[in-house]
Amino acid sequence: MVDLSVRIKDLTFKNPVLTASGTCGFGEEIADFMDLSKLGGIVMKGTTLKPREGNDYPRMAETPSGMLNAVGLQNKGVDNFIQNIYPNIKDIDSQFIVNVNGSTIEEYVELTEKINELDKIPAIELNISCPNVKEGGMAFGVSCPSAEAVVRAVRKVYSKPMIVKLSPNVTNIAEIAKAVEGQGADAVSLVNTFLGMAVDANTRKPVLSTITGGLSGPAIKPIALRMVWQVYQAVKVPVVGMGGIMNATDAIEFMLAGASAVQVGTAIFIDPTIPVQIVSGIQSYMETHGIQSASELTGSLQI
Amino acid sequence: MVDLSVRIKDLTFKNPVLTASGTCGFGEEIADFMDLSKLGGIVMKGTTLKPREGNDYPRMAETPSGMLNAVGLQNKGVDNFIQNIYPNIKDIDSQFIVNVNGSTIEEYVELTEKINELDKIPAIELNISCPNVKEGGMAFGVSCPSAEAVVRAVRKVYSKPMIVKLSPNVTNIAEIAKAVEGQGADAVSLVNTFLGMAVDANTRKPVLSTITGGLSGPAIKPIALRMVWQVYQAVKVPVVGMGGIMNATDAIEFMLAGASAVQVGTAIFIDPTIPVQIVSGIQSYMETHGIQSASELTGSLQI
Amino acid sequence: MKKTVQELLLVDNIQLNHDNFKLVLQAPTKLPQIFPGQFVNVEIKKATEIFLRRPFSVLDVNYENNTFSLLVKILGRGSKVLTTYQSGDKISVIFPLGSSFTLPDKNDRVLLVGGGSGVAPMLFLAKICGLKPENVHVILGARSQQDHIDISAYKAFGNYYFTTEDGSLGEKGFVTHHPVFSQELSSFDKVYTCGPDLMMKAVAKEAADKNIFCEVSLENMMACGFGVCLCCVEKTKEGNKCVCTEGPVFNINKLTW
Amino acid sequence: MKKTVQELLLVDNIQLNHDNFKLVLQAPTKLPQIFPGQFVNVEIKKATEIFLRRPFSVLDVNYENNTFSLLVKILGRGSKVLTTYQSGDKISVIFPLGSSFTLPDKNDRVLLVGGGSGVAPMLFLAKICGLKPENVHVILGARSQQDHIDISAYKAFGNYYFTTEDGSLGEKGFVTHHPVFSQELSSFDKVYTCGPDLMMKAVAKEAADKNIFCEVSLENMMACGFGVCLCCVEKTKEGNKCVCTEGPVFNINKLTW
Ligand SMILES: Cc1cc2nc3c(=O)[nH]c(=O)nc-3n(C[C@H](O)[C@H](O)[C@H](O)COP(=O)(O)OP(=O)(O)OC[C@H]3O[C@@H](n4cnc5c(N)ncnc54)[C@H](O)[C@@H]3O)c2cc1C
Ligand SMILES: Cc1cc2nc3c(=O)[nH]c(=O)nc-3n(C[C@H](O)[C@H](O)[C@H](O)COP(=O)(O)OP(=O)(O)OC[C@H]3O[C@@H](n4cnc5c(N)ncnc54)[C@H](O)[C@@H]3O)c2cc1C
Ligand SMILES: Cc1cc2nc3c(=O)[nH]c(=O)nc-3n(C[C@H](O)[C@H](O)[C@H](O)COP(=O)(O)O)c2cc1C
Ligand SMILES: Cc1cc2nc3c(=O)[nH]c(=O)nc-3n(C[C@H](O)[C@H](O)[C@H](O)COP(=O)(O)O)c2cc1C
Ligand code: FES
Ligand code: FES
Repeated sequence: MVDLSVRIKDLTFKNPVLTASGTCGFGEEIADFMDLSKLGGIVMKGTTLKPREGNDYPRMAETPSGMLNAVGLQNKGVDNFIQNIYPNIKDIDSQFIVNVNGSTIEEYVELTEKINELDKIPAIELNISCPNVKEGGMAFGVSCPSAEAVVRAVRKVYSKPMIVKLSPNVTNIAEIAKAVEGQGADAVSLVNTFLGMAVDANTRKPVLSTITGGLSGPAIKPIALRMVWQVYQAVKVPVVGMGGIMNATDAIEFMLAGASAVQVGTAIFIDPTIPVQIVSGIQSYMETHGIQSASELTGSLQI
Repeated sequence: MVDLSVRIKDLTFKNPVLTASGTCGFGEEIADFMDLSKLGGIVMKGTTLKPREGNDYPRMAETPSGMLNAVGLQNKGVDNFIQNIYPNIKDIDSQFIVNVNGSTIEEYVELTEKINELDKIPAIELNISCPNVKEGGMAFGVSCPSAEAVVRAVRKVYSKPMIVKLSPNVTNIAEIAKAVEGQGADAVSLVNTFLGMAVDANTRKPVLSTITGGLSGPAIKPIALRMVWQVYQAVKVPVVGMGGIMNATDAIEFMLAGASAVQVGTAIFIDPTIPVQIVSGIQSYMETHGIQSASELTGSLQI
Repeated sequence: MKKTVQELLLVDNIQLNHDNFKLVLQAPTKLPQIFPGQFVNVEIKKATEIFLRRPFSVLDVNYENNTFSLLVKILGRGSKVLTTYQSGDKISVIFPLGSSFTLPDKNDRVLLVGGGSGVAPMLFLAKICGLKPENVHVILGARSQQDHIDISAYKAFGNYYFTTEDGSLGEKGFVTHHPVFSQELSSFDKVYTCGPDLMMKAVAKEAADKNIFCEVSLENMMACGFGVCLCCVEKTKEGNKCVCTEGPVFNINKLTW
Repeated sequence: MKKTVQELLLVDNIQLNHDNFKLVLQAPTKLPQIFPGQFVNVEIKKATEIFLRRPFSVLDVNYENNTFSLLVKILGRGSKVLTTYQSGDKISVIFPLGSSFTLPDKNDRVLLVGGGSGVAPMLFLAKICGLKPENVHVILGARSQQDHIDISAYKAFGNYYFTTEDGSLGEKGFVTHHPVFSQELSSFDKVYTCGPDLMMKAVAKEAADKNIFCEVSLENMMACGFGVCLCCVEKTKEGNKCVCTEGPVFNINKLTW
């Protein structure tokens, strides 16, 4: 039997396949399609301190091998999460990670403090890369000083594993990764969506209510893969890779390039059973290639 | 009859459709498929002062709705261009633009001086964004000071229209555009390819000999479109838009977002007649929508 | 009702008019119950450019054969390629999705108003609502006669009226120009509608004016269809709601129309 | 020879063995002359994930019907979907592309060595090279009997020998293990080969050792197929050459093998 488990700091995932924030709700929404306990982890929908209505419709545009979204962190706020969602998920045998968002550093901190109280939330993913909100979000993630400031502040109030989610909309993502590592990030996850745009030539208007949105899906995979590879070489903390992963081969590519674990996002919209298919696909790959432990895959690309 | 012509500085293109550098050779290679004089212009294969062998094979990887290339500016050098290619193209009724590359500022300048002598080359495209060369290339295009330095130096020796080709691998492309405009660029063209990577999970090796390569094709269209829109708002000089244009609708989207002209690149590999199809597609669109002059399309997106 | 992703067998693909096709899909195992208004999300693999699935309402179900059918109207690239699929092809489908229309009470008189591909759930509802045919009145609108489909298979379940914009079949004008609206609307207990937004808004306005129970089935741009992407929102009086899980059927009282 | 992009009609798709298909394509107008070694670049629209065209060598041409055929071996996603196309389908093809083998002189004795899908240009060359059949010797190699295709239609044009790695048909081993190589190689004026790189290298080495004229047809990863992308380079003694325009046929003297 091959060992699929991977670790981030002191946290063990039973396999390297997580679902990405904003693409799997709080897990419950995809439970019809699979046994959630088969997943390495579930990164839940981006959460904010206060409820957010998100952006106006239309929020979505299909693009070649991908899609743009402009959801804008619609969520009912952390208190609702604690009261109504946490009780349902806390006994499911997987790792449920909260994706933490804020418009200000204070909001990030206050939200994290509330999450810190929840025993069964083993880690947070600090999102400094949402391109779909007017304040905060990606603005924090595109310069080293602002990224450092958020991470430093949150680190002070949170001692469990903190994964910092990076924006790909930067000249040098490895620099940002090093900066957040320097402030105590236990891992980095990348990539969030690329800022993109869709135009309707017929109406001569933008397709999205917000004009620009976040590009995800296979279209971005080559860029995401390159970024994971660059960041892996730049930092010592584990890298969680994502961006267009549709099958086990894609997931393995990210691991070879340096990812310790992967997240599956947009693929879920195409087929919600893909994450568990990837788990078994990685297992067969390891068996075929005589690899004992999934962690051996990480960064094992032969240059 | 609608007026398809567009202008960049004092240079008139009979229509807004150009072929992109590195995807149409020197024009001759696609002359079997179309009458070159139907094109607004032809941006020829990236040229350097000295001949370059380019990178090792493999140089290409197919990706979802796109491809990576790592050609690395293979070309026979400017002297060969002047002796063997220029004589063949100089009487064709289209605008042949030289794509100028260098590893050092001196090389850019020296090359441009040679091109300046050629009466029938009405403009250059200054490429500060090639991701596939070890020296120069993209390195110049990802920071304002270095971009400014190249443009300033070349501007001194070249008074015909100079289009500066920008890299999308930056945090803020509008800033770079403003910087080169400040140094006298007559237009900016964008985007060059995105730095990406492909991995072969079976062999556990990178697919490309150079590990990373440049991503082009429809996959990048949403990001390119967003960048054109941002740059259009930031600068006064014309914007030449490109990135995944496959048909007239795509081209029109770029024009609505702010492009005065467009370039068609990777689409040529799929069907070399696409550029001329786009010319007639734009014409029908204008007729249907009652638009008299192609230049009215530029930036006419309704926000 | 548990949602599943399944490879279904296309057992029939019948062209109904110039741009409408009926696709009949068969499941390998027992179908769950599916109600009018619910939809399925279809993967279209045979086309280079399609990435996301495409949602289609269920037109009819046959539990004996484990088949259900869809009414597919050619709108863009995806629907076009889908109509070229042939019997024997396998198609991946996520189903059943969304909420259904509230079934009428035993003695209700109901008005069903369908336009475009919105005809599908209306015919399905007429068939299974369990009312006496004289209490089921269906108005179907289209641009012209050639855009209407043959509804003879549903004739027995109600009374059918047609409108066309050019007057080539039935009443000339939009559905709400049909005399049923001006003369009989108050006689109905419930109004159901599915079709283009403008049509549904017009119907909803008439029903609201007369204070009649009215449900509409919204169509909007969906990425997932099962509630995870939050792209398909409709602004309601209680804030943004997901059309794919909290709809597509909404009571007009909830909408901000 | 002018290159064109054309919508061709698939008039036949014949399965030859478990993973080889013969596709026959018809042009609406007169075909240009096409020679062995030349290839075409095929668009595969019926698959979500294929972006670039796929190159295939020409297997045969029929100028009367304006048809030519391709031998398609299933390798990955594109070739697989292509073999599911049906007669009546339209396929966009760019052709003719690349250089051809140097046709032999009237009295030459030639050895043609093909493996995998490289069999196609070899059979084409045997057929049209215009030599007496006794001067045309063809060795075809494959893993096992089931990987060989029926070549009876080409029997008349030469002498055929088979090798299989498992010995299930003809000589056991690789093509170069065939006795023709050890016993008769010097009797040939020209050697032509197309197939997997390793096979061609082995053949080229034998020919080079005996100083016999030898041409190989290279297959590599192409984006365009007509000389504009510069992705398909092969390192030659004169620097990087485009396989799609300066090849795919190369004299081994030019290669750095
Ligand atoms: C719940 C639901 C039920 C539906 N039921 C049916 C049905 O029973 N029969 C049927 O034929 N169609 C139905 N539709 C609509 C169907 O999903 C679209 O026609 C289809 O997705 C179009 O795909 P396409 O690739 O052909 O068009 P595309 O090429 O993707 O789009 C063509 C044009 O139509 C617009 N468009 C596409 N889909 C939608 C949409 N959902 N809402 C608004 N504008 C859109 C696009 O913006 C574009 O301008 C339903 C949609 C929903 C959400
Ligand atoms: C000039 C030329 C002539 C050819 N003639 C024929 C022919 O007559 N019959 C035939 O069946 N095939 C021929 N081929 C090969 C054919 O083009 C490939 O088999 C096909 O492109 C594979 O596409 P796919 O989508 O099925 O495979 P993919 O899914 O794209 O690839 C599957 C695997 O094969 C590798 N691969 C794919 N194409 C090539 C290639 N061209 N060179 C090296 N590795 C490759 C990929 O890297 C990948 O690992 C020819 C190729 C060239 C360049
Ligand atoms: C509809 C949608 C909503 C998303 N919401 C969030 C979010 O709330 N927080 C976050 O960190 N990332 C969010 N993302 C980004 C994804 O988690 C992921 O980083 C990105 O989509 C790239 O991966 P993919 O290509 O596999 O989807 C969202 C993505 C999509 C498509
Ligand atoms: C094979 C290939 C070679 C290229 N070579 C050059 C080049 O020499 N100079 C340059 O400025 N851009 C070069 N490019 C970039 C294109 O000109 C264009 O900017 C990019 O491909 C995006 O447009 P597209 O998606 O339409 O191809 C090359 C692109 C490709 C695919
Ligand atoms: S379509 Fe994804 S939530 Fe409704
Ligand atoms: S494949 Fe493009 S140059 Fe040969």
